[in-house]
This record gives sequence, structure tokens and C-alpha cells, in this order.
Amino acid sequence: MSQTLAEKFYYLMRLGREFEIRCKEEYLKGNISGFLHLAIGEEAVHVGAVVGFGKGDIFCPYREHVLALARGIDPRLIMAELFGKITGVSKGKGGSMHLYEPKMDFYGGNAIVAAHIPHAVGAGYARKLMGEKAGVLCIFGDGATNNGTFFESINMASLWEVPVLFLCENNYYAIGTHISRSSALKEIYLKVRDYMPAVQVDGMDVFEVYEAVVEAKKYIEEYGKPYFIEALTYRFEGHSMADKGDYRSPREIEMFKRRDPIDILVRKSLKEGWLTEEQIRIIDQKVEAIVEESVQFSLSSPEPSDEELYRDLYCGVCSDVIP
Amino acid sequence: MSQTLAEKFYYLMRLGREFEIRCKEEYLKGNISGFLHLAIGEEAVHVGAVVGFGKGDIFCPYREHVLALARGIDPRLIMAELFGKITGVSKGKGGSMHLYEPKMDFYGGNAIVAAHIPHAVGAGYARKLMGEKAGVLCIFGDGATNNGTFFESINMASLWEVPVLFLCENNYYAIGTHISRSSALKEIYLKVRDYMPAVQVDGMDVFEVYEAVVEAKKYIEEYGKPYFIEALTYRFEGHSMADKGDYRSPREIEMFKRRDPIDILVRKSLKEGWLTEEQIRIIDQKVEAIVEESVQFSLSSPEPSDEELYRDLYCGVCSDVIP
Amino acid sequence: MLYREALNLALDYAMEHDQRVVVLGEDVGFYGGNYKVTDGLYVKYGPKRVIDTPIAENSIVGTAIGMALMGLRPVAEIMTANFSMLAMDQIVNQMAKLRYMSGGKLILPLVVRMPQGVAKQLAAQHSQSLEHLYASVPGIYVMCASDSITAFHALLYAIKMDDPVIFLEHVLLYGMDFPFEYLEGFDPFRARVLKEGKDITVVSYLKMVHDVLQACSWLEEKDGISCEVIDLVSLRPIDFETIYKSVKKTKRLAVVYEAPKTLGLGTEVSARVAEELFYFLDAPPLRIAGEEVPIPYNRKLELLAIPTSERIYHQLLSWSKNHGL
Amino acid sequence: MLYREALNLALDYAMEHDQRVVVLGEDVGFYGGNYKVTDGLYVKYGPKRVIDTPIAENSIVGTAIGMALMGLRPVAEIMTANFSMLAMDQIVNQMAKLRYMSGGKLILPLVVRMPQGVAKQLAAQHSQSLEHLYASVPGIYVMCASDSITAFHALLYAIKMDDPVIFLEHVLLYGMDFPFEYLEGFDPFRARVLKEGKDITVVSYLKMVHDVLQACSWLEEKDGISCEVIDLVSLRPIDFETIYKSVKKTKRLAVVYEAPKTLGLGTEVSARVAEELFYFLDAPPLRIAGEEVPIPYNRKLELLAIPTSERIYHQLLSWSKNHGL
Ligand SMILES: Cc1ncc(C[n+]2csc(CCOP(=O)(O)OP(=O)(O)O)c2C)c(N)n1
Ligand SMILES: Cc1ncc(C[n+]2csc(CCOP(=O)(O)OP(=O)(O)O)c2C)c(N)n1
Ligand SMILES: [Mg+2]
Ligand SMILES: [Mg+2]
Repeated sequence: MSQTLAEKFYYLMRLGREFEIRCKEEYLKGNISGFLHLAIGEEAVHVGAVVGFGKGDIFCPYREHVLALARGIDPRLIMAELFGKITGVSKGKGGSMHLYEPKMDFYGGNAIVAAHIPHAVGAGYARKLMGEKAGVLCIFGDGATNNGTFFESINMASLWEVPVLFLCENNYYAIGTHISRSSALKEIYLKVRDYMPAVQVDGMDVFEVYEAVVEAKKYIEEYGKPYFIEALTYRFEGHSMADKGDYRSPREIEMFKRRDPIDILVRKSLKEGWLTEEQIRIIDQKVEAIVEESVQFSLSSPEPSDEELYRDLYCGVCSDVIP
Repeated sequence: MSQTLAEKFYYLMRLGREFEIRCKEEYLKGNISGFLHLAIGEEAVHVGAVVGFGKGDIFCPYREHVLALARGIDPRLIMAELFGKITGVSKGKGGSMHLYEPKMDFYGGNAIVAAHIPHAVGAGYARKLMGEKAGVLCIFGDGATNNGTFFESINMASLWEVPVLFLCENNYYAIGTHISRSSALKEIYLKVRDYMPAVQVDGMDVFEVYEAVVEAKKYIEEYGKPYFIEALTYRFEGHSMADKGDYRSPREIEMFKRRDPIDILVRKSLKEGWLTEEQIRIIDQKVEAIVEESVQFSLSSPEPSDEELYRDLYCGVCSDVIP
Repeated sequence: MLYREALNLALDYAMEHDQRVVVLGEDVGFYGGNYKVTDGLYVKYGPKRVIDTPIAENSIVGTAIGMALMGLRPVAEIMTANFSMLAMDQIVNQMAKLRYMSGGKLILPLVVRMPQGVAKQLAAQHSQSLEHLYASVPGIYVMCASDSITAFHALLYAIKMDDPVIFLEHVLLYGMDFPFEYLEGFDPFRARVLKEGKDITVVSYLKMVHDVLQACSWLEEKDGISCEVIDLVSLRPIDFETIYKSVKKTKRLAVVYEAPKTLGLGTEVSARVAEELFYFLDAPPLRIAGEEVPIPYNRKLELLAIPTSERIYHQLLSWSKNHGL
Repeated sequence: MLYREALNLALDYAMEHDQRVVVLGEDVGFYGGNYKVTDGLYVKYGPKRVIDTPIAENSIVGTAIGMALMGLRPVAEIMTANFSMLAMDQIVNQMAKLRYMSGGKLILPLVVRMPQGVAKQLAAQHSQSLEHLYASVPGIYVMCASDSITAFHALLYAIKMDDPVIFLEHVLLYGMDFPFEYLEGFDPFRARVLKEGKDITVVSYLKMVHDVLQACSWLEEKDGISCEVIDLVSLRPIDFETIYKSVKKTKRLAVVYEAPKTLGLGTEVSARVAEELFYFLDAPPLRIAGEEVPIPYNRKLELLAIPTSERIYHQLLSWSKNHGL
């Protein structure tokens, strides 16, 4: 069990890492543009959460490449989206912040902080009403928890008993502002502990995230009610490619980099015998090939035609259930 | 001390009560129009808070006649405002929900639920920056505490250490919706207890409200930080004149009416010898005269001229501090 | 049938035939709605499908979006358009954009209903007409209804649509009684020609339509001027075809709305007609609209701030005189 | 001087001379501002006057209102106009109405700054131009700046005013270098005639002004058509006097803006000129504006969605040809 998991985790986290390192390169080459938010350093949260949650709908913010990859969306379609190609998951209309694949219950990125949180609550309400138990996973940052929409949604989810796992990835920063200068409560889970079960986990340890999420998921499915996890993590890069991240001391960055979630996973897995050096090498090769292929696919994909400008605005369909 | 207070409380609460009973009559006669929200039943909260708070700025919602009276605004100018006359505190442009008198630090009503809460925080911030210790009193309903703006403001006040007394008058209803169907937490003070000192008081006992507010005020002045009081109360009337309030059982209404804050004050004061029947009679007469006078004043006041339509929109002035 | 009853009928009919339709908003359930539009639904369909919400406008629309994404067909009520300013992010940035940003993958069968306009002395924060804010946003439809027939049919149509719709009502219409009948093949995207005429095309919508009809009947009786009155049901898109056809006949356009004139919805009508039918026009387009002030509480001032049938009449008349009618 | 430096200079100058001026917003302090407009102020004036806020747009404007009521002169930054949709209640229902509703008792010396517009591939939720939403609201002033001179002078003027101002900047202008000089008696309510001409009056503002100037220079060189280019600094109110004067001379009006055409700010210009100068016009007014879609991520589509200097040129040219120039 731990073996399979370790392999899966390693594969997805390595894929996420390499995919994003490549994104950065392609960005600098001019193949990707706009805001590009990398989750490098936060892979344990994203992978642990998506794998642990399993079946259910996912709503997330703009920093969602790794979440999309972990959900199983074809890396080629994600990269093509970043390249703005018609083959992208959102036909090149959304870009990095807007990856959507409802067929895989992935309701993707949102570029307005906290705006997707009520979507998750509404989705959970709907699923429950329709008799579905799986619930919804909703990811957001520490900064989002200072926004009114977050609180409104927490209240509604608790009041209406909606099966949502609220997962706050606390990386201590909202762009250049440290949590101590934006939130009166530094421990985010305290904000909601009277509304629902709320715990804090080490977001650099994918096993810890995974286990907390599995436990939360059980609760959600059993009681049909919300649950809150705060995962402590850190982004190794700037907020986006437009930000150098130099408002953080080298020492602080160093401290967190020493707790690189991939290193932690590897060390633990090797020690416990869940992974071998050989397996790791094979996965690394596979990942490299996948990332390369995603770039080649994107490079060779066509631009959207001019007609796409007015497509997908309205669907123009009416339901015929009501006579 | 208790004697002077009791007399003051009785006067203001009786004035509030009779003033609003008269408002109701004048509304039915057609002299007052629009939304008229009566605070009948909630006088202990309004009077206890304003008297207890003393010096400082006041921000409140649309249910603010008694607050304005307790602050000492001339009843004639309030009634005239309700009559829409040019002599009204807001020149007849605001009406019942918009009574303002900055000269008396009264920043009045707001018809958007929770919208005045950040104003109070900003005001408190400004006063503190300018070296003023008195702080700000901010009143709002239970329903307002489900709104995102409330939480944003609570966070900011705590984070920035702003001297605001947040006073929630929990009358268990937001229009026709009982707190149990709108708030996951029925004890409102729990929502903020991690951000600031937060207590619950009996809002039908003006002495209890007063004492809690005095204590809060001391804290605010000493530490320059926010404080939260939840006062449990009940409105005896409908939400506004447009609402009969019949979503509440006669039994529930009866139960609360037996705890009429004016009766409680009178019983206690007579028993403790703080007030005599004679004093009460004299105050009642005085109040009757004041209310009558306010109506006569309003009836005989002129309508605003047509030119008022475009007055007071902009002040059109520029500061000359900056060269 | 009362306007509010027609809306209620549409909701009831939709909920009865389609389990996916749910209603949510402040006081819409147990209380029956602030303007009683949802009256009776709570008892009939229960609290799971008629959902009382906290006072949290942004999240009301936000949760409705989430519900729609999952295949429900929510009808959210914002108590009045004034409070919808709190929901602008969800309306402008989410509801109007999710489908497009997803390359068409997300479907949002969602209606957000709200009343607006001047009632009587509710003052500046409760009296706004805000349709122009919504009608400027690509990605949503904006509809409204001036009487019970359109109220029923347009709302039902909006609920059936798989695209998001802002549905505007007028507070003063709720208590008004109008003739009612069921129509076959009602198309909300067609403007209604309420009255034929030959001298002036007068475009309006919502409550103002009735003031316009009154003013036009005076014009006809007293001054022999014949107006063609057009009632917009859809405000985004606007049915310019119907407007152009009429203006080509009358050669004169007036548009009447309650919001302040500057950038109000009729501004688009005026500009578009001037741009597209420049050589057909015998007179400059005329906008009759609200004053550039917040709505004051005092009744006299309030009535000075918005068009009344008398003022519409006088403005149409003097403009006609000035421009050769 | 870079546009962003000119804004910074105005803030710095105001803060230095008036202790009551404070700056607040997300990342404006320690970080120096997302677009570096507030750079250096935190160090110079300290965290009490340069206030980093949580991500809470409605309460940013709300607290700024409270500060203004008490006599401070806050300059709030909303990181981009897109996020100001979350602050619409405080802007539309509070900032624009408190003074009027109080019969003039409340004074709000307050500026809310925000950048807007299409930068490069930021997609639908980060690319909007929303000036028309604000310019339709009585009770506020709306200003914008197309270069460093207006950036400095208009922002400083806005800060000095005792009335509330929405101040719009354009993301693409921040890094642009413009000539700079100090002007005496700068009046933001006067539109600027950037270039005189005799055939067409072209009205624009913000970044589009530069595309218009480019297009007009091509028109002049290649086609011998002479444009008078007007740059609006104030968007509410609009300086129609300057526009009318020009149109009376040129007899032709075009207006260029980045937002979708329907109900965009230029709609007011088009409508008003058609209404007021009907008999002066030799051609129908022309609006050159954005398409009726959210802004797509893909660069090619993005550029199709908004006017470019090339497209402005071609549209002006073909319209001129069609209407007898
Ligand atoms: C409503 C809103 N305000 C501001 C922004 C600009 N912005 C984008 S990301 C961000 C910081 C968010 O911080 P956090 O929630 O902690 O997420 P993180 O990026 O750290 O994962 C801000 C302020 C936005 N996108 N939306
Ligand atoms: C933002 C907003 N939403 C809705 C309303 C309509 N409304 C007016 S008062 C009210 C109930 C408020 O309840 P509460 O805060 O408990 O105050 P109470 O009236 O009980 O004192 C509502 C929903 C409003 N004025 N503003
Ligand atoms: Mg963060
Ligand atoms: Mg209440």
C-alpha cells in the first residue's frame, strides 16, 4: 500500500515539478505568457490532496497546474493551454489560471482570490441533493481567508451541511505580504474551528497531507458535512513570473528549501524501502519524456482560428424538460 | 450615580419608545414614508450603549432613531427628517435610514447591511492616528454577521489594532429569517472570540448593557484595540412597517414582551429606590411634550425647494494644504 | 393577474416540471420572499429546493454558480438590485466569464432575479436602476418584464436557457394587475411593439413603459402626435431589428428610462440608432431619463429625479415641436 | 518620466505636504505595490500612513471611507479594476451617496486608484476596462490619465479635492516613458486637444489615445485626412464643451475605447453628440471599441478583441470614405 502510494506520489510530484520548471523555461522563451503561478515547493499539498480525496469535484485557484496533473488531465492539453493553442484544455482561451475539465470533475482555476469558494459550496450542495456522497475539494491560499467571500461560504457550508473539504495551503504569503501583516490570526484553522472540524498539517510531507485528507474525506462522506485542513507549505518561486519573491530573506527561503517536499518523500521512501533508486530513475525518465512531449505537442498545435473569438460565449441551448 | 443613570436611562428609553410609537402613527397617516424600522423592544441596547460609550464616534444601521436620540440629536430634527422636510438632520434627503450629525460624532444609518462596519474601522484607525483615544462604537444586527464585509472588518480591526467597540444587537431575526436558518453559529460572539475580547450580555437590561459597554470602552481606550459585545434582544414590531412580523409565534413574542426593557428598568429602579413614581410621571409628561413638539415642528417645516435636487452632491472644494 | 403572481407561477411551473430547478435567496423560503414572489414554494417544494440564505449576496450568486455547474438550475433572488453591488464579482467576473474561459466546457443554466427602481421614498441606497451595468457585460443575458405576460413567459424562458441570465423586475410592478394569457412560442429576444404609430418611435422597458403609454396617449389625444411604443424584454442583447424597422418608418427615436441619463441603457439605443440610421432620422434622438443624482428621500424631490408620465409627455412634445413635428 | 513614476511623485508630494494623506491597499506598503506605483513610500512615511491591507476589496474602500469621514485623505489602491467588482457596494452605494444622503453633512476627500485594461494574455478576469460602470454613477468623479503629465497633475488634483474620485490607470502605461513638466493651474475637467485637425474629431482616453494618435498620423500621411484628437481626463463629468467645439469644426465624431462597444463610455459621447449636434454632423458618429466578448488568453484572439492602431486606422478610413470624406 505505502509502496504503491509512494510511487504514485513520487511520479505526480516529480511530474508537477518538472512540468513547472519547463513552464518557466517556455515562459522565458515567450511560448507562454500572462500570469504564470508556479507551485514549486507546494507539490505535497497538491498531490496529497488530490490523490487522498479521490472521487469528487475539485475547485482551485490560479496556481493549479499540479492539481490538474494530479487529477489526471493530459499534460499535453495543459501545456497546450499555457501555449494558448486550440488543443488546450480550455481551447487557449483560459491560459494558466483557467484549466477546466468537467469530465474529470475538475472545475479548475480562478483568477479572483476566494471567488471559487462559494462555487465549491454550491457544487457540494447540488451533489448532495442529487444523492452523490463524494463531496467537493476546495483549495485556496492563506490570503484568501481574509476575504469576506471565504467567511460567507464557510458559514453556508456549515449551516447547510455541505460536504466540502476546505483545504487552505498556507504558504505564509499573499504576493509580497506576509501573513503576519494581513491576518489577525496566524493559525488559519482557528478561523473556522467553531464551524467545522479543522486541523493543521505539515504541507511538506505528502503522506501527512494524504492521511489528513483521507480522514477528512471519510468524515465528509459519512456525515455529509464540511471539514477544514490547513496545510503549512512554502512556494520556492515568486508569486508569479512577474515577481522575484525577494521580499523574503534568503535565510527563510533556504530554511524551507531544506524541507523540499520531494526530498522528504524520497528520503522517507528510500529509508522505508517503498521506493528504490532504480524506480526513481525510471520515473524521472518517464516524466522527462512526458514533459518534452507536452511541449512538442503544444509547439505543433495550431492557433485558434479567428472565429474562435465569438465561440463559447453562449451555448444558446434551452432545456426541454419543462414543457 | 445609579440614581442619575436610572433617570437618564428611563428618560431616553421612554423618549425612544414614545418617539417611535408616534412615528408609527405618523407613518399610517402618511406623514412618514419609505422604510421605517422601529427599535421598540431594543431600547436598552441602544440607550445603554450610547450612554455607556460616551465620547467617540457612532456608526449604525438603518434602525437608528433611538441611537440618534440617545446621542442627543434634537428630536425635532429627527422627526423632520422622517417627514422629509428641509429642517431634518439630513435636509429631508436621507429619511429614517440616514440620520447624520457629524458635529455630534454621529455617523448615522446605513441601508446596506454591514456596509458601515468598515467605515467604523477606518474611522477608528483615523482617530487613533490623529492621537484621539475615544474610539468608535459600531452597531449592527445578527444578520450582518453572516456577511463577508463584517469578517473583513473584524480581521482588519484586530490586525491594525483599531479602537472599535463592535456591538451586535442579536434580535434573532434578519427580516423573516431566524438566526438558526442563517447562521451556523447561534452564539454570535463566538465568531470573533479569537480576534478580540468578546462577551454576551442581556440586551433587555440597560444596566447590564451599560456596564459591559463601560468596561469595553475602558479596554478600548487603554489598549487602543477592538472589543466585541453581543447583546441579546428582540424587536417587538415587524422588521419595518412593511412587515407584520407574523413569522414569529405569538408565544415567542409574548415571552420577550414580558421582558420589556423599559419595564425591567422601572421595576428595578423602583425597587432599588433609584426612581420614584413621581419622577416617572414627570419624565413621561416631558417626553410626551417633546414628541408632540417634534411632530408640530415637522408639520410646520417647509419642503425642500426644487433646487435641493442638485445640492449636496459634490462639495466642489479643494484643500489648499498641498501647494 | 398580479405581476408578482405571474413570476410566482413561472417559478412554480418550472419547479414542478424540472426537479433541477431550485430557488435561493434571502427570505425566499419560510418567509415567502420580501416581495412575496416565492410565496408558497417553500411549503410545496421544501427547504432543500427553496433555500433561505444568509445575507451574503456575493456567495448567493457564487453558490448558485456552483449548483449550476453541477447540473441544477438555480434561480437566485437578490432582494433588490441595490444589494447586487455586493455580488458584482460573481456576476461580472464569474457568471459572465466561466463558460468562455473554459472554451465552452462549463455550462451555467442560472438565473439571478432582482427587482430595482424607485418605489416610494426608499432613499438613495434602495432606489437604483442598474440595468446598464449588467447590459454592458458580455457573457450574460439581461432580461426584464413590464407586465404579467412577459413576467411569466420571459422568466420561464430564462429558466429553460442553459446560459446565465440576469432577470430584472421593478418594485412598483409587483402589486400591479395585468391581463394574462399563455402564449405559444414566446421569444424574449423580440421587443414588443405595444402600440403602433407613425410619428415617433418611443423605446422603453420595465415600469417606464406604462408611463410612456400614458404620455403617448395624451400626445395622440391632445396634440395629434402618433407614437409607436416599443417594450424591450431583452436588454442584452437589444432587439435592434425591431427598433430599426420602426425608426425607418417614424424617422424619430425617443428612449425613456428611469436611471440617470449618463450611460443609462437608453444611451446605447440612442447611439446605435444615430450611428446606423443617421440618414433616416428627421430629428436627433431623444433620451428622457433620470437626473444625475442619487434618489432623495423627500417625495417631491424623488419625483423630480425620475421621468413621470407628465414629464415624458412634455419632453416629447417640446422636442417634437423643436424638430418639425 | 515613467507613468508609474509620475503617479508615485504625486503620491509622494501629497504625503509630504499633507499629513492627512494616507495610502492603503494590497501590497502597497512593504512590497512597494504590485505595479510599483507606491514604491518607496513605506520606507519614507512608515506603516501607519502606507497601509498594507488584507485581500478584502470591499473593506479597503470601506475603511478608506471611514478614514475620509474623520478628515484623513486616503488614497486607496485596488490592485486592478477587475477586483474592484468586489468593492462595488462601497463605491456605488456608499462613496457616491453618503454626502448626498446626509444633506451635505458628510465630506469624503477620498481617491480610489486602480489600473485596468488589456495587458498581455492575462485572460478574461484580469483584462477588463470598466470605466463605464463608474462613470454612470452620480456622486463620484471619475478621472484617468494617458501620460505622465496627466498622471501627476490629475492624481494630485484628485487628492486635493474634497469629493470622492475614482482614478483609473492603464496597466500598459505604467512602464511607458513620457515627457514631463510641471503645469500651473492644471484643470482635470478640461479635455486635452492633443492634436488639432479639421476633418474628424477623435475622442479617446487612457492607453487608446496613443493608438489613436498613431492611426491619425497614418491617416494624415497616407490619406490626407486630418484628425483632431481629444484626450479625456475626466470621464465623469465629460468635458462636452471641448468636444462640441471640435465637432462643430470637423462635423465628424469618432470615439475610441477598449471596453466592449455596448454601453462603453464612448457610447455616451456618441449619443450626446448625436443628440446635441445633430444638425452639425456630416456623418453618423462612429464608435471604435472592443468586441462583445470576455478577453481571451490567446494572443491573437486577444488582439482581435480590442482596437489596435491598425484597426483604428482602417475603421476611420472606411467610415470616412463611406461618409463623403
Ligand atoms: C479579489 C482579488 N484581489 C486581489 C487579487 C490579486 N492577487 C492575486 S493572487 C494574490 C495573493 C493570494 O494569496 P494566497 O491566497 O495566499 O494564495 P497564494 O498565491 O499564496 O497561493 C492576490 C492579492 C486577486 N486575484 N483577486
Ligand atoms: C446587503 C444587504 N442585503 C440585504 C438587505 C435587506 N435587508 C435589510 S435589513 C435586513 C436584515 C438585517 O438583519 P440584522 O442584521 O439582524 O438586523 P436587524 O434588522 O434584525 O436589526 C435585510 C436582509 C440589505 N439592506 N442590505
Ligand atoms: Mg499564500
Ligand atoms: Mg436581527
